[in-house]
Amino acid sequence: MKDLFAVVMLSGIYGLLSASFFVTMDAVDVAITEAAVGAGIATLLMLVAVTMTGRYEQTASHRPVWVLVVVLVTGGLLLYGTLDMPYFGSVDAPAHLHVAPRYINDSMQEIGVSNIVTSVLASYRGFDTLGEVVVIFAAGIGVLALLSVARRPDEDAEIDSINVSMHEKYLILRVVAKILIPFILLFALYVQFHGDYGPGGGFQAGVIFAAAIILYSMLFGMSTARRVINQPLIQLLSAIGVLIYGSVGLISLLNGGNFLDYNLLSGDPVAGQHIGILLVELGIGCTVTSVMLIIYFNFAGRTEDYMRNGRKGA
Amino acid sequence: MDSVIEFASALCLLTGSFFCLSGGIGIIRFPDFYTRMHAVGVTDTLGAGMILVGLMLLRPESLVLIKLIMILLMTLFISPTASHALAKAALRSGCAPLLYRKDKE
Amino acid sequence: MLIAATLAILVVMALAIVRGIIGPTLYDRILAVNMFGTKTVLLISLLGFVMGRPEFLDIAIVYALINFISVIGVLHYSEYSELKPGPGEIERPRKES
Amino acid sequence: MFLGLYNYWIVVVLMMIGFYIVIAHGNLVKKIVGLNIFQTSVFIFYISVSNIDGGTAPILTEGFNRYSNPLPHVLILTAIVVGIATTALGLALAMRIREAYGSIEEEEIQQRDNREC
Repeated sequence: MKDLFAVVMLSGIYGLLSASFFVTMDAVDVAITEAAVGAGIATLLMLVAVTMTGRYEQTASHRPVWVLVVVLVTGGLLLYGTLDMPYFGSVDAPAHLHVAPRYINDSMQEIGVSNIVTSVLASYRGFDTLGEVVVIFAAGIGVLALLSVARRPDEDAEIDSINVSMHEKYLILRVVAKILIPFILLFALYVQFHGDYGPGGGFQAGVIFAAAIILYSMLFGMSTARRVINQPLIQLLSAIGVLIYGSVGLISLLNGGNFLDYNLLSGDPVAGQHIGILLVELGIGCTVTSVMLIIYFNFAGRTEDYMRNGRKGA
Repeated sequence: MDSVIEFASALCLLTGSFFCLSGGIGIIRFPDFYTRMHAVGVTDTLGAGMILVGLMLLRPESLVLIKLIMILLMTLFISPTASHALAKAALRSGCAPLLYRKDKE
Repeated sequence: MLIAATLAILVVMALAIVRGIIGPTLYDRILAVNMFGTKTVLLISLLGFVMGRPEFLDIAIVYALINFISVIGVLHYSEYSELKPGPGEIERPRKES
Repeated sequence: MFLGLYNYWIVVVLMMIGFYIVIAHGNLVKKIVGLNIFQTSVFIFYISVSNIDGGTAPILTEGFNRYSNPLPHVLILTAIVVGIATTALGLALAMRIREAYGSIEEEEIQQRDNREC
């Protein structure tokens, strides 16, 4: 397919499809993440990129046969490798025999959280997750470094004129969005704090929260959104999220335990775990929200400038 | 009493699936974009509504019921709005309906 | 009955994918994505009941919301400037200046 | 006999589709889409490994005593979010390349580089 727009649309469908697959595989937490990320944000970002870089792919002048050969050989070898793998769904596969039973059996006593995924994510493997959060933070910084433009603050008159022209175009959408956006924000908070008992947690909530603000900025114009959501504040928040996470670890270190050992945060180990998980998820939520917003605002801001300048030039 | 509710929910599910299927056939068979959108837009709302009502009848518990009602409300909000936005965008981009094109010729 | 409804939804999803692949204009594809999204919401609600754990309807709610946002986003960006497709949508590679 | 392995076959097929797109297509955005497909195949691999016959989602409730393995879920959950962040970084790079070179086709970029040297 040469039309990249169509490619992006189909990849959106692919995201939806893989998320329903995750539901059938009992991975509800993963499904909720993929729903928010794969179907929503990824499609949007790709669209922005396609808008910027041109819609049509040029025909490749040659389709080398060796590519197909390499792919087929690798695929064949991988297929050969799967013959030794345990059968799909088998109970005694090696993956299920080592740490997993411990997580499943002991997490209720040790952590007191019914969603095992959350307890593994935030507590047993908290250090891993810290690493992931730092990676996300670093990616946000990278996008900022690549795409940020120094811009003068937009003048009121300009914003008003954009606003009026958009008002006419998006009237019905705006009314519906005004009803929906508070609801989405509320729902994001629910996902954030209900993560201990149902599917959800900081990562998912962060993405949903960001999605609500992205909806706002699409319907009310980038300049208005930039005024509502202060850019330096977001950049600060993304750092603060990592900081919260790290300092929870440091506090437990100061209390005489290991790094990220929440048992010592309170007199009662289970209560300590609760506090620790809550704080850590809060940190994750902050970072993910603000990094997603940084990414989107820089992508969209760049595109907007490009379009404006292009029109002036033409 | 239970069997009545069960029957009602089965009926709702069946009609819902029927509407969804007819929408699916419509999106394939209809000749141009606007008619396809009509097929989808109309059946989506009704079919989804019927299926959700059928599910509600199956599990009249508090939390599940509330979530289903929320999904239903959102479908009722979102589906027509999305159709409206889509039609408007298509019309704006100069994609004329088939009948209009025929009239002109 | 749940199984029957699930199967019906799966068939409809397959039809939507077909439209997404062949759809001549851009808007057909967006329509297919939109329809696919609604059907996914239904599928997930149904699957929750089929698997006997209907507590996971949160995912369906997230879907409904995100689907709306992505459709609006797609429309927003498809309206941007030069990318408008012509009626009939001639598929030919275009030299970028 | 080998039918119990079909999940791995699906993963391998998807992975190879992604791999093919990454190698064979010159357009940078399309390469990123290919990478995404590759990435999702890995997700599907992990999730299908974690599934257990008769198991249910790893959220403890009364009445269930066999849960699927929560560890791969955790790994993939974070991987998805990290994946979108890195994808965004890649797209940002593509946009910058487009601004600098006026094209995101691999060969044109190569030609321009050669001319400038």
